[in-house]
Amino acid sequence: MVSALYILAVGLGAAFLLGLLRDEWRAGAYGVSLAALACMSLISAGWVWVLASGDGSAVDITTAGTLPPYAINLRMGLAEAVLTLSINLTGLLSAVYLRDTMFNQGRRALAVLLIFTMAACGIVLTRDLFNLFVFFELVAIATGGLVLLSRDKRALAAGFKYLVASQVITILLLVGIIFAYHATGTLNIDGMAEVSSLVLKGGGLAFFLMFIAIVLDLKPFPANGWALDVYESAHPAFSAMLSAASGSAALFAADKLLLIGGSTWLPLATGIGIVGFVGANLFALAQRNDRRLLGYSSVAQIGLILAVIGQRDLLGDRYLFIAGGILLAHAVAKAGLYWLSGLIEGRTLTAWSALQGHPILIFAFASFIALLVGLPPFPGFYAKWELVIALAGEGRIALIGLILFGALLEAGYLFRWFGRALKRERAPEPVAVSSFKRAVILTAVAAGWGLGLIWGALSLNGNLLLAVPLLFAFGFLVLEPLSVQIKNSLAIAGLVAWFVLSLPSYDPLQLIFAAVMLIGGALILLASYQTQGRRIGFYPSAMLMYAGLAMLIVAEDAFGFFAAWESLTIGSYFLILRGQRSEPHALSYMVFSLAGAFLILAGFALAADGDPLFTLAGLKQVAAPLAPWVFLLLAIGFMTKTAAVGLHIWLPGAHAEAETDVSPMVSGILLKAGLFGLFVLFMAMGSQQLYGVELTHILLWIGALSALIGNLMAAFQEDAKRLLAYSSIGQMGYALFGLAMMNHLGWLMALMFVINHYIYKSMLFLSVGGVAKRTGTRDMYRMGGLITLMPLSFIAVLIGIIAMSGVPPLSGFGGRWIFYNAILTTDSRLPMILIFISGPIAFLYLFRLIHTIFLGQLKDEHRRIKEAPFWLVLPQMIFVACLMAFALVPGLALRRVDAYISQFHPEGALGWEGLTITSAFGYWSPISIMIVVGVIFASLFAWLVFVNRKAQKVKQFNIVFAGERPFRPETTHFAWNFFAPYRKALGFLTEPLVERFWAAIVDLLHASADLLRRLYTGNGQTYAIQLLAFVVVVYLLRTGL
Amino acid sequence: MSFEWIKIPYALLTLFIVANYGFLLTAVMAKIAARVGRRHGIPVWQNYLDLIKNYGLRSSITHGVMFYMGPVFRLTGGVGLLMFVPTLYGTEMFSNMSFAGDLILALYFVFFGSLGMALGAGESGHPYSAIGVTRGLSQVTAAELPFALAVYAVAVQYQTLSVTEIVAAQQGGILQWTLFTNPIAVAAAMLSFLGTMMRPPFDVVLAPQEIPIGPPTEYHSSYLALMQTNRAIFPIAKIVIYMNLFFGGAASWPAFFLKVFLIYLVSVIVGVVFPRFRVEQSIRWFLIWAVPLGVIAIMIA
Amino acid sequence: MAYIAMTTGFVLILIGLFGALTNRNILRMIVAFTVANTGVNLVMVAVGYMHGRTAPILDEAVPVAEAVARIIDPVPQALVLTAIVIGVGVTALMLAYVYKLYETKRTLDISAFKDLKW
Amino acid sequence: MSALLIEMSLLLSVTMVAAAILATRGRQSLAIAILAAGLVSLLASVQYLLLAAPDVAMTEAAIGSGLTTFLFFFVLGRVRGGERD
Amino acid sequence: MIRRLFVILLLLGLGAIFAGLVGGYTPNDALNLSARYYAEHTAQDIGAANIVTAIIVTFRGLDTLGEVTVLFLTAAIVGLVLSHGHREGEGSGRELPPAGELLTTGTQLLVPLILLLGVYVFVNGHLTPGGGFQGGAILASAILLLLLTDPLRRISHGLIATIESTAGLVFVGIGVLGIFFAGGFLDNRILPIGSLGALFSAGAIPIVYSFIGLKVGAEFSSMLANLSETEDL
Repeated sequence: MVSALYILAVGLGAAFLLGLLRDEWRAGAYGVSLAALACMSLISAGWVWVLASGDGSAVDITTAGTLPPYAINLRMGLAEAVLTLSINLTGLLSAVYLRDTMFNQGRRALAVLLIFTMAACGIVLTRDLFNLFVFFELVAIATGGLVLLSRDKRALAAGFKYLVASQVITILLLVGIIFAYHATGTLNIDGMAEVSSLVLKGGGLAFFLMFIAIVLDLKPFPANGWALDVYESAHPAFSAMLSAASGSAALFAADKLLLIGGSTWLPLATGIGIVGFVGANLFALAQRNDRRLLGYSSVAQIGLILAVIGQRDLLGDRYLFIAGGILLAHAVAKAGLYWLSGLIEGRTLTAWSALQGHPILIFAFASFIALLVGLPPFPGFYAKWELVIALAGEGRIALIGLILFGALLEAGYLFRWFGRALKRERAPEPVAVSSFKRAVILTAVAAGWGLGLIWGALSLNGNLLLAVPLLFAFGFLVLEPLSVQIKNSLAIAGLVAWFVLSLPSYDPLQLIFAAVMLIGGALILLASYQTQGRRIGFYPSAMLMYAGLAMLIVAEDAFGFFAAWESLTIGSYFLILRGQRSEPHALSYMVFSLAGAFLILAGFALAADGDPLFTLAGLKQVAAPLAPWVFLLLAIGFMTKTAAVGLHIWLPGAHAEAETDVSPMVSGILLKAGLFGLFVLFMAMGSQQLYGVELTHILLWIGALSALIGNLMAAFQEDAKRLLAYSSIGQMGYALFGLAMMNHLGWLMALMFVINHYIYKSMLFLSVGGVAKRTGTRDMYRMGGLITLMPLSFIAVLIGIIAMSGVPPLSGFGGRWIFYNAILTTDSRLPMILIFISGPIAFLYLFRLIHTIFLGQLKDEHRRIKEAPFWLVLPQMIFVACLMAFALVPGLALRRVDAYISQFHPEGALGWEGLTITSAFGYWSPISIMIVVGVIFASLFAWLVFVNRKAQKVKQFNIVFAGERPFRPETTHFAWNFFAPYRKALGFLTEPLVERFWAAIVDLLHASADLLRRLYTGNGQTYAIQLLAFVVVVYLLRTGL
Repeated sequence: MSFEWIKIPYALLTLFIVANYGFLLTAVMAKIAARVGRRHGIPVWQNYLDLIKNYGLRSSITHGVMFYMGPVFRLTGGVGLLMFVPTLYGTEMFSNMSFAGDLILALYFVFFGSLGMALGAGESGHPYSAIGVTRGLSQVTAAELPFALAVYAVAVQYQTLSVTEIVAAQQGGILQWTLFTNPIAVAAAMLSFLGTMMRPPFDVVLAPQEIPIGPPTEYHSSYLALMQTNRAIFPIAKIVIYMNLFFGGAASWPAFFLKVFLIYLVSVIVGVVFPRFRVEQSIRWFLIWAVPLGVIAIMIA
Repeated sequence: MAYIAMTTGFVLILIGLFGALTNRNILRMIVAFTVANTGVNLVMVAVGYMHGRTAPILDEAVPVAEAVARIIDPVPQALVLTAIVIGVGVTALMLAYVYKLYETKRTLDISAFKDLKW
Repeated sequence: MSALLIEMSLLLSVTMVAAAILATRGRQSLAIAILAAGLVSLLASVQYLLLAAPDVAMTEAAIGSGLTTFLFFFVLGRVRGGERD
Repeated sequence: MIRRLFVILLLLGLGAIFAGLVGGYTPNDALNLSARYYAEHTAQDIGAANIVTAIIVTFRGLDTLGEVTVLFLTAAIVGLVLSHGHREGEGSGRELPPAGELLTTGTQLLVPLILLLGVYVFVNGHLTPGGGFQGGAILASAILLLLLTDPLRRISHGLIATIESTAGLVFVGIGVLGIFFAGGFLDNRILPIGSLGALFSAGAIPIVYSFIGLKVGAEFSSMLANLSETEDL
């Protein structure tokens, strides 16, 4: 491989060569620059190849024919090669992107760009302190020039502020360097590291100055107003370079410098980094300007990596994997987002709605955000996993907490932005059409996915991108041009095939969940046949969710479980976001889900004790002081998915606003993922005590409260889908309650709920969805009398509500029966009472559902409505059949599970003799009940038909109405505020306290962000003062005042 | 316990006895209430007259399928409830179809009729029906709650969900009755009982004295006849449960008649003393007075 | 003597920074920064100074053989050379900025350039 | 020799600090400030000579005090009126 | 006022750090590791009498390359900044009083001399104090003189650009030659070292330093010219 020096030589040579070209030869100059950048990239790529395929040991390059430390030397190791490659590629792509600007500005700008790239590489390569300083100066000065590529007039001021700041930094750095030199007699970083005690003598002031100067170059929060102004006003292509290239380079410099500082200085790096990560993300919450937001995000990400650098000592040989994963993901994503912002005319976040109608760009946008947040299958995900595990292994819990909190904030504003871009009214300005720019962006997307692949391969855990379900889901990205019919068939076939293939390996519990999630998913997908066109984005998202679910069920190690969990979260987020007005709800879903996922991550990390390959079975071995905390974290994490009360506020909107066929997916299927998690947790860890409190007892309470509040809220909804959504909260409360009872029947009941809730909730969502589709509204009081027009939907709802309310003879009763038997064995009576209370309330909202939609007076505007589309009705009818079958022979599904549960709870198994199911307390014979009820019903019906054989069907308004004949349906359909008396009596329970609580937290965060960011006054001098203040404060903190 | 064909004629016999007893009993109760109010009241055979009259009506209209099904549901609920609970303790003859399920079945089957009724009434499209339904559902859900709690307390007390076993445990003297062994549960259940009997002060659902208002508003002729039949059977069926759970059950028909009469009388007496509650008032009343009793019953059980 | 120069250098840095952080006129800020830069250079040279030795140039006065004992540390000088040149580069750049900034707002008050903030 | 050198050095230092204060205080006209800064630079180059750094001294004199000052004046000449701010 | 007080406080803090540095400083009695190496090896390895020059051009040649690049960059950016939004081609139509006779004549006399001095300084950089940077600055002062006497004079940007670029390329080129013909990038021993103290000695150092001088001179001239060609605001 050619010497790494050529990276610098080519860059410089080309820059000088540009001066020889005539001003008019724009294309020539541009060509030379591109060629040089390509050449530099190639050299780096070659080195990456050589070092990655060889033993990876770094190569030293000496200059002046003299060995270090007497002459400057460079080093090309794997990290250096990768970083320079990323820097050079960023430079190259930005140059391509800047084509028009560069033609306009001429060769001087090109030369500056070349030197910027070269110098950033130099920072990475050099092993000499002063040489490092020179390259830093080059980068700073080149920044001062490249800022001006922007058309934004304000860039000038920003550039000046930047220069002022860099002046201060220079002063500190030089003073530090010279004293460090004086102490050690060398300028070579490695040489200094060898005698680091000399540098650190006397408080390490010299090192402090050098270190703080490099840190300041990282634009640390909060001393970074100057950098933010540059990010905001510079040309996006340059901001991309500033964030990706010079940020990476400076980080690497910090890393090198810490070789000198040794382990005593690492905590300081972590401290500064983590403050930056959390602080900048917090401030970003209040941002309206896209590029400034990205600037904050850059600051945050760099802070995170600095924090990781500070943890270098404990990460060991995984350090490069972790820091590199986050760094490269950040670089690609940030560059990509800045490049993308160049296509957008407006500068508000909402202006990105111009992307609507450009699915490829939206895909790019989504990929970049996923890269930044660290979602699977991107490098940040693997890195985050190993990082958190390693940190937890050393007991650095507070750091984990801060990292995850910051990441959550970041995900919050990024996904909020994404939601706005997708759902807000499309901005009038079109997206710029430039094939060059798009090619650059797509290259970044490809790079991001490529990194995902590589990091997966390097990961200690499996490569997610090679997991068949995920591959299958991502395959739909390629199939997007096909019509919906083909894709739907493929999706269904895929789900069924995967189920069949995996069938032999499932244990009974997994089988039930797999049947509900995969076969159930396929069943719901039948409804998707009714959509037309291509339905861009639906199938990748849906299949991603299903892939996550499929992987979740069979996951054996914590990593696989967590990866599956995140995958299904992302997939479902995109699915939910597709709804018409679902933007805020999808966001809250995402935030809650990610928060939950982070808790799960933290829980696993605590349990894993530093082992990234931790298996789920290992949860059993977690010892006492830690176990309850692990239990608590995991349980809360899972409960965000089951929408337990307190964590439920995302659910109603998300489920209600989703598309017709999405609602049953996210309600009928997705919620079960949380239950599955709880199952896994309880099976592994059993019951845990914290400060003498039985944790399952608390879950019991939460389940009961969820049941009560969910049901009560549902009774007061006017929106049919919201009603069903709240009902899900209640139903999941039951299931949680059952699980938390920690006995045989409780678990059986929870499983019964898994099946039942899937069937009837999917069915109800489909039929209500069909009705909403036909009537154009979801407000129940606007409907009425649809029974004659939509009889099949009516039947589905009727069967659904009978089953759901637990009224015999349908399957819901089985659940109730098991439940009553189960609670007879537990001692926690108070929460049980709540469950009792919530039981009848379910009856209220269910009745309301059927009454106000299908009964009562038909509205004038609905007289011509037809039955719901065939493909919506078909699955409903299948569900009806399933319900009937399950009602008659519940043993079919439950018997094996009953036996399976016996290994965890041997007592309390049911007896399955003949037609009667017996428990220790009672008995239940589903078929007998069905027959008795059926016979009575049939006889009476026959009798009534007989005596009423001549009954005359009357017109709609032919009722006894105080002597009047009403002629308007509105006056006679009593449907709005249906349970007003109930509200009067119990309304206080439905005060949206939880919603207010979370809203208050969000407001608090936003308000503080909005207030605190006024720190950035815009005055360059103030920024410089803040810079110095940062130095002094850090110094004081360091010395302990 | 399992099915034998002989159970069918036995069950029909039970049904016959209970229905007739129900017709007479409701009339007697109405008369008692009237007398307390210094009115003359109806004759005891009034129910039979009404029944004949309703079946005799020739005008017969329908508002649709569910309208048709409403009374069927209603009566199925009443008859089914009767069938799923053994009427007389210790006799194979009058234990009906109780092999199909236990107390839980009975508890939930109570709702079957209400649901069907509400559906049928809804189909009629009459606003007053809907108003009646909302009131009825609101009140019933609140009223059933203390009962459910009490039932659970009893089930815990006897460690079984089988009605027969619960009755069996109460044999051997009046002091063995749940009434005395678990008075709080019984108190809660009896308060609940007041609410579900659709008598004053909890009769705003039907509002029988005003212009027709309530779920059956639109029903007439044979529909109404079915519902009237149910109005005779359903209370008895419910009282049977109360009797079995709290008052030692009945081993013979005389004991049965007496106990059912007395239990029924409780609601009538309360009804003539108190004025009518609005629905939200009754909900609050149940929550404030009856539910806590039920809670206490469970906690000490 | 090294102490004197060094202290002077540090004082110059502080004076320069004080001027840069308190003068609102951009041009004055730059002037102040050049003073601070001079201070830095002075500090650097002072750090390399060794009492009683001569400049690191080999000539008749300092033969090669005695160099080790006679000359002072040449490295800081080389560094300062570089630093000076870089300093003037940055200064020139900032001056060009000043010109353009003045062109946009007709003022040199730093607090006038606050369009970007928060 | 060293005593003399030290005295010279001290004198230089005092003068430099005085000139630096002159250069950075906002009272004087900008032209004077620039000249004062140039003076600081020039005195520094003398100081360098005393510190046995002739190369640095030359550079400082040529670039630091010479060129820089001229650059300042070029710009100052262009932004008349800016001085008031 | 509060701001001023705050700044003073901050600077006191910084001053404390500096004081710590001064307090912890002990002058070396003997040359440290690197310096000793330079003192011992420069003469025979590099062949330059001026050790500072040897360090600048060879041992730390990469720094110097960067340094030259800084100037190049600055010059380019100054050009860029000043042309930013600048209306091309509109010469300033200002009329200035002609410079005095004395200055004009003096200039004509002095410029060649100054140029010669500059060349001397950088050609002898490896022997005596001074070198490319100083010499370059001297060259630029000749241009400055020209600009002062005739403010409207347009310096040939093309020539300056050619000089600076060629010089830069040569610098890089010589550096690369070092990889092939000597021990590494910027190794001066691609040419014979010669005898210490001679003009043609120290390998490529004189050549490199000369080009540095040319380049520095060109950069400064370019900056000066660019600044002088701005219009009054």
